[in-house]
Amino acid sequence: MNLDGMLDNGMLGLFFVVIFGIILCTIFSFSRFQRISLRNISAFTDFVHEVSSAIETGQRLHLTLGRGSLNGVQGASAFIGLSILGKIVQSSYLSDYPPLATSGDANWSILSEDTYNKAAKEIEPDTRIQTDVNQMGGFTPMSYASSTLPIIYDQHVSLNVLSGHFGSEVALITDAAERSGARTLAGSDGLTAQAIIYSSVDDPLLGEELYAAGTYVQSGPQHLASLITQDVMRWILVLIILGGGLLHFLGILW
Amino acid sequence: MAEIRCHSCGKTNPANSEFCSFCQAVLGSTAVGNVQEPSLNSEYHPTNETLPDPVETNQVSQGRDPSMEGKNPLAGLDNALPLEPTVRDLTKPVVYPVQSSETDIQKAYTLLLSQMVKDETKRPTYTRSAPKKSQSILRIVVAGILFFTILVPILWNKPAAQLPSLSTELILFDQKISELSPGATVLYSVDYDPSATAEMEAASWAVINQLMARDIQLVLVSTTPTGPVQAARLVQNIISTQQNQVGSPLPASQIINLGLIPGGSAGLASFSENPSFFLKDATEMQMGENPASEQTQPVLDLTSISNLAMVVVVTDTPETARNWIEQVQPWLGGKPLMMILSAQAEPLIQSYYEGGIRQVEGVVISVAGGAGYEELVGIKGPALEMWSAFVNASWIAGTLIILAGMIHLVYTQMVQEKQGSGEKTS
Amino acid sequence: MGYFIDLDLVGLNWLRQLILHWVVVLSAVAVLVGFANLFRTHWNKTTNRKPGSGFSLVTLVAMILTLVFVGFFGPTDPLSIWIFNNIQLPIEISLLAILAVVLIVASVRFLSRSPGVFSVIFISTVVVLIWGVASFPGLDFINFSSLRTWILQIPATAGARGLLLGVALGTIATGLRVLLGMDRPYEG
Amino acid sequence: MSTADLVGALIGLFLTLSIFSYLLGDNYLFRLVIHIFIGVASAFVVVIAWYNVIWPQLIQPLLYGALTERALTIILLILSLLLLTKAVPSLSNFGRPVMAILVGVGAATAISGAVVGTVIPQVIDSIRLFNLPGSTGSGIGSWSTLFNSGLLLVGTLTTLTYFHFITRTDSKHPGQKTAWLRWFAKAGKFFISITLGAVFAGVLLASLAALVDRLDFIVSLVEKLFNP
Repeated sequence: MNLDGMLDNGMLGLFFVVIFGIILCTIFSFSRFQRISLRNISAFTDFVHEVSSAIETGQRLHLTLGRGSLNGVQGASAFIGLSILGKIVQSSYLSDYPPLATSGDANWSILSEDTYNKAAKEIEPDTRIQTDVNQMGGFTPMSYASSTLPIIYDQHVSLNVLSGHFGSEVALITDAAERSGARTLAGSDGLTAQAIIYSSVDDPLLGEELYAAGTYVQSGPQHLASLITQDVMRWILVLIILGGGLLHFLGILW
Repeated sequence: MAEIRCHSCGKTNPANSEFCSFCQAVLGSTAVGNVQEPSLNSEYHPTNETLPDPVETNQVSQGRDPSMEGKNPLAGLDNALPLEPTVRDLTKPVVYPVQSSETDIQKAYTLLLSQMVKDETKRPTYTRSAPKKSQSILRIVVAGILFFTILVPILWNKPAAQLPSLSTELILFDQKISELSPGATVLYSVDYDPSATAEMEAASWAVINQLMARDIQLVLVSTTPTGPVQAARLVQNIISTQQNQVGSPLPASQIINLGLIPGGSAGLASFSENPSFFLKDATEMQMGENPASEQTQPVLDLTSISNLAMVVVVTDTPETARNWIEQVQPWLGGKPLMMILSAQAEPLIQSYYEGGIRQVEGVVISVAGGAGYEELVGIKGPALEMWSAFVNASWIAGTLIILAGMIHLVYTQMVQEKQGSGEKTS
Repeated sequence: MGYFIDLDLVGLNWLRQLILHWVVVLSAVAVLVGFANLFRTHWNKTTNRKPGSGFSLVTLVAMILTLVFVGFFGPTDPLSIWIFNNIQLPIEISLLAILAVVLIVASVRFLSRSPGVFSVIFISTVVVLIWGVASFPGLDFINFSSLRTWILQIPATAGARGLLLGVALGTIATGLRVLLGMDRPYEG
Repeated sequence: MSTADLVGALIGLFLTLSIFSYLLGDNYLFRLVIHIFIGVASAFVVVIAWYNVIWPQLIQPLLYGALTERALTIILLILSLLLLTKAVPSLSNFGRPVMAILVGVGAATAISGAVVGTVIPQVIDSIRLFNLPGSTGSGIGSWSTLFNSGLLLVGTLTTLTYFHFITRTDSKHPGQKTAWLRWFAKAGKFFISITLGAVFAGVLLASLAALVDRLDFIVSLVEKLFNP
């Protein structure tokens, strides 16, 4: 694939993105939806129960954003983590133990601090957030993972939310959560992490399911809009693949 | 006049309105804390002991009220789980909307009651279960068996059970290396996390030896933050091995450590477009830091990366490998892109060197590949040393997973029957 | 900021280079900020005597010492490499090593955790792929390696494609939400 | 073996053993070591960020750069200083615009990466599936090729449709997919479990290699110590 190949791929991609955006905006603008129901994802049901029971039993929630760099494809899953964080903070900030957020990349620790403050201020306008609720873990994967262990063990964490980019080191985190008797809600964009999560977490979030989190925890209408858009684009992709494959098989295309 | 800001669209509505006039979101449950009337926020500071109070329960009701479905963009969703009503209001400053009528309150109480009942039945009562004994026993047993089977061949350094089979990629790899003309420049990217060092160095040892033997000029780069140190460590190892073998230190010009290519995939893209941009920083960075890279003359002709004779990428993550394939390979102008992969990157990169269009012209995969290559070129390196232990480990691991899995399955079934309770294990 | 997409895709190079360069440098600066955050966290723990404050003190000391030595001599100096070789590397590799046990235990408990046909498929795939690495003496008659290759090439690749496409859809949706200002994670 | 190497090896031995002790359970030794580790690793990364990025790309152009370069770099410097205020909670509002820039660029890169890097290549590959000779493992004869390609196509599509979220609302029990979608999803789950199994096996092998290396290290060190 040479340069102009890349270029017209670029145009193709731009076209794709533009269509995506148009559909997203139209659905978003018509956001007073006729009834729509989503398929059950047990992880999210448990999530809400865990959040409420954590507040009642005076336990902590711990959310960790992974180590994907902000400047790259890996970032998006941590954006989801941020919106979950906002939700968690809104729901449990005033409880005895405010939730904790850790991250393995500097940018995400800054952003999680911002999200945390914003959500907390919505709950209690004149509040002072202590700085320790947002922690930068470590900068290498393993040091990041091991830096979350003391939190999981010592901080009365009842639910660990893993949303972001992880590698094989995620096994340390899930294992620690298992040992400490806490539950885990985990999803990632990396297949390595997904494989480990699938094998070692009770209700794993596979692949795209993580990106639906915003809708399932009701972070706002825009999440539902984007979810519907994802479904639309999914079927468009399926049609493209089938049609293109047929044409190609008949020798019309290429 | 009090105003309520809508939670979902942020616009303000008169306080006595039930729904946002812009986005139709329900205002009661979401307007909490956003009421503009200062007296409400400043004076009323509830504690967690606040008794459920009509209006609060009124808010509780709204997420569930069937008559509201379709009004709030999300209230209508089955399975879109309302966090505020069930959870948030337990600890929230209570605000008195202007409209709260008897009927509301009564409806609210009934709904709250049913809500509570439903929650009590649904919600798993939380108990912080101490780590199970069986689990730690299992862990210790597995560890013991694993350590034993690995230690046996190491202690009585038993010759490798069976030498690895040579894959076609290995032979291609060797061909490409033997095609290199002496003195050619090879870009060698040290792109593995420190944790993967053991595996990757075992896999790449023979390759580096071959490159050194053909006195190739090695240009080390990296896209991972700890990469430069890894590269320096590599240089040290190469120099020491060279001194052990040849007895004379290799010329400083032969290895150049360019350091870090920051910026992930985008950084790689711009590196492949004009390497000289990074070269400037790199050469300046290198001054007087790394004895092996003082002389940076030969690099300066690196105006385009197609000048390179070959690019060898050593990585343990599929993401990095894909970055190199997508960003750099198109710019190489037919020059081979080789990869030394960790086992965990293999499944996802497979399609790039097996497929019809071979974007990667040769791969060495993990310890098996390294051992195979050492066997191919007839030298004994770390991979062959750890090979027999590695084979034992992999076989015992598979066996453990099956056997212990069965045993554990039976055990848990028995335990459940003993408890006789239908509590879910998953 | 939607127009960044055009730049990224169509490639107005100089501007893209400049933006990229800035982002790279800013991310490096962000590393400093993150380091400050880490330092502050452990400093607070050390000062106000929370449980585990001793450990935080250890972290601070290790941090400062490494910062001084490595920072002074440069990351590729033999001393720095000595620190790297003898302190960081053993820990990293050992952590990955204990993952072997952790993963085996996880997959052992997996069947009883969620019994079902898919779990069986998962486990058998794992075992076949592990056994396929090297044929064991005495068991050569089962040719795992070709089965291994087939699994890796056809079903695994198919699943990976589906998963990657799904993740890509989610990524695009999330990115667009951010670009169109529907999510604003940066305002605190 | 020089004393420096010997000391280093002994330190390495101690660290390795204390990490292994985690297998017996969480203990103070392990805690101690990971706290040392966090400190060392983070300091290393900071130093590398300074030596490889900040110094050569921010400070040096400012000092020795050409005029235009300096002008650009000054803007960059201002942005960096704004970002640095994020380290001080009280000032952190100043850094917000910079984070906005970073987030915007990051999101844009993510989108373009996902489209150009994943969607287009994968779709094109799936389209070109048929008549790809040699793209199959046991590629004997066109029939097995056809079968494999078909399997690949089916796997890709079913896995993609497995994630379909919106479900029919007028069904008896909401949250259930329609029947044919459920079948698709089952097939997709099948392929997903195979893929994840493959990746899992890879990770396991990598960690086994690390384990072998560590044990090898311990044994050889002990041998060196007792019969040099």
